[in-house]
Amino acid sequence: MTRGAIPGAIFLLAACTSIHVGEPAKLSERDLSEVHAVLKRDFHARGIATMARIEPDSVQTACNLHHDHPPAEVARPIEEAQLKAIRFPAGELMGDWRRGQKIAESGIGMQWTDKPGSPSGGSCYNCHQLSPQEQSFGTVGPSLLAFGKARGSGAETQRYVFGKIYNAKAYNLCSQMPRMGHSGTLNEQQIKDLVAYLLDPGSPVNQ
Amino acid sequence: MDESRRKTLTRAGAASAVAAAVAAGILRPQDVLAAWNKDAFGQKTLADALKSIGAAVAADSNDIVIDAPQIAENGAVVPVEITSNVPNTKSIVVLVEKNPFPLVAKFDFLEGAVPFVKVNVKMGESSNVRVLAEAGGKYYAALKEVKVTIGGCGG
Amino acid sequence: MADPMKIRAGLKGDIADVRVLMNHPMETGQRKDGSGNLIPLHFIQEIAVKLNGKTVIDAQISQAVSRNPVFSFRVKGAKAGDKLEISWLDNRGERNSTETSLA
Amino acid sequence: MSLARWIPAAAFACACAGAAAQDAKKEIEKYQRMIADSSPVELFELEGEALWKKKQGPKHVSLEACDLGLGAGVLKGAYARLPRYFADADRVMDLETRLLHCMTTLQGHSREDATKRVFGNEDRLSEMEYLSAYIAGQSRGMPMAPGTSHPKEQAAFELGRKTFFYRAGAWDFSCASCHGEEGKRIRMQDLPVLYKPENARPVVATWPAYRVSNSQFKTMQWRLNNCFQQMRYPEPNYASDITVALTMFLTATGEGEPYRGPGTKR
Repeated sequence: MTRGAIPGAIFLLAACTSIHVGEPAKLSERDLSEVHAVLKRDFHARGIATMARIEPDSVQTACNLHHDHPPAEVARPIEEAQLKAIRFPAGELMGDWRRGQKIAESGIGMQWTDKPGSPSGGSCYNCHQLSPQEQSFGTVGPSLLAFGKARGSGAETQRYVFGKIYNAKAYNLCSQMPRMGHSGTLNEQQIKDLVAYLLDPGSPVNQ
Repeated sequence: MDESRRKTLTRAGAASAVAAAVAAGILRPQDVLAAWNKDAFGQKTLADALKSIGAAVAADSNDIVIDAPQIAENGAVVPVEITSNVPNTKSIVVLVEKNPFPLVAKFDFLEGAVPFVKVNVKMGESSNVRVLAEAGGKYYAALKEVKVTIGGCGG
Repeated sequence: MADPMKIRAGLKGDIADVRVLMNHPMETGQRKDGSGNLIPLHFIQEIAVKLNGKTVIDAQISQAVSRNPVFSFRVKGAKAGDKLEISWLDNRGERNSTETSLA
Repeated sequence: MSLARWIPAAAFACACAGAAAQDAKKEIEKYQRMIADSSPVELFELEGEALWKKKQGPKHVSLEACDLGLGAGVLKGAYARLPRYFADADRVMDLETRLLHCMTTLQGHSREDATKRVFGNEDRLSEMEYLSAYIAGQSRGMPMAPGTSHPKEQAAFELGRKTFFYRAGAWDFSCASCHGEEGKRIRMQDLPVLYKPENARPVVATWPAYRVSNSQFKTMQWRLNNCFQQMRYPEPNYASDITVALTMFLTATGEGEPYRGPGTKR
């Protein structure tokens, strides 16, 4: 009797474990390897979207482990390494704001339906307000209205903007902004064009 | 309208079902009363469309009630509900002023029908929806502006 | 499977509240298919609503009525057991029709 | 897109600040109410009913003997109780996973055959989409109550919850990147914070759904598949444990909401 009752009681206890509705998950290292293993098992490569995309790198792991708020001693060295990996071109970093506008508006690219080698957009308007003329803008990121008007277009600012678009995580480790250059979404010239869209006094962003 | 267009059925899948319906006496060629107004539906401006249906002159009327959203999230489906309180309304006409072909629909209400209709229309861009009611040989008009937005990143 | 068509009708006093759903692409002639070819105009042009065999509403519509059209109408002087029939005819001469008994 | 001539990305309502934004929100809600009131989804339910009863597959039988959790062939309220644990498969399943199970076990289809065309288009829905419309429609008015008592159901919920907050992919996104903070939107589209019950409820109560923008009927498996596509991940396997786990997470979070779908969305 008693021997049979014990597993029953354990089962009941397990059955009563309440699920955690309404609470963000705080992922442990074990959770990270569990989810990673499930992703590996339950996803497949399609087109340009290869399985390499679910292999975690140091940024993702640190942010997952610290719920996007890593302590400075964790964040700093990774940010520095990300900054070092940015390939800043020599010379002028301002491209053509007109081309930049098209890149900012376009949300295509990097999906399994996209052809290999076809140029991607920057998806900027999905998350940011930029030109006052475009009413259909997202609010996941901060408004960049009059961005260059407020900051000017000096060499330092150009370098910062280029770097931020290339790899936002070099400046704020767990930023929700994709690493546009680092991930191979945008090339050097496209990022330069976006720098111009943000900083050029003639760009609609700064009107 | 020529009879041949009415009796030929081009789509294989539908053909047998319709043939059966005709055989069963459900459908008869004379079922549809008025011929489709090719001229009016083919007009590309509001003025020409109104002229084509003989409604170039129409008095504004508060007796036509248009219920439609001021903002439509997608122009592919814009619901419009219309009630005409103009006495003896014989027909209701729906136009979307800025569509490539403004005339969208004409509903004739015969003995027994209430001059009311709800229909989903396509709108190419923000525009006035113009509704006419025909009564006693005259046309009455009302307007409702609908703004069309496109939202989202396609998801 | 034949394209379905569906009438939903309810009686409020002697007024029948009618909603009809039609399966139709309502092609505008301006839409392209997967290979970039224009899909030809294909749309319902005429609709007839009949109560006990007598036409009560006769409609002409354009390609600007939304895909899979849905209409609501109201018919006076109706009673339980009355037969309501709705039919359409499109620009290719295809037709469909369905009927229901009011309850 | 091909609707471009009819629907150019022009003329946006000025949904700007303060009172104007409030009014705009109200009008958009009115639009959503009106398209739901005049939706053609019932047509898809009718086609789904015919498919449910149609003899198909190598064994030439219908799906009418399929047990969706409340007994063989019982449809009333079955969708509102999914996902749930099924002892015969020793797995937690959502509607599509269970239908796939029935297509292979009852009708004798191979998995490959049954999943050849699970996402349809505006000209022809997939069988899975028609069936989903029909079966979901049989739960209208019933509170969403997925299984949460079996250990495997709880494990599915927890896996879904962890995955929701796990960042990966080419753009470092988790589900929470877009659905984790109040008051955010992508372009003009509001982003519900889906781990919160008050936001999950209206979502789980209205999927699967008809999309008026492209005249397509979409299932929950499609919804998740398309999210991962936009997140720049590789593609999730259809009816895989991870997709079921995410649906379990969302549905259990939105538990209690009376089902009012299949929905009609912009």
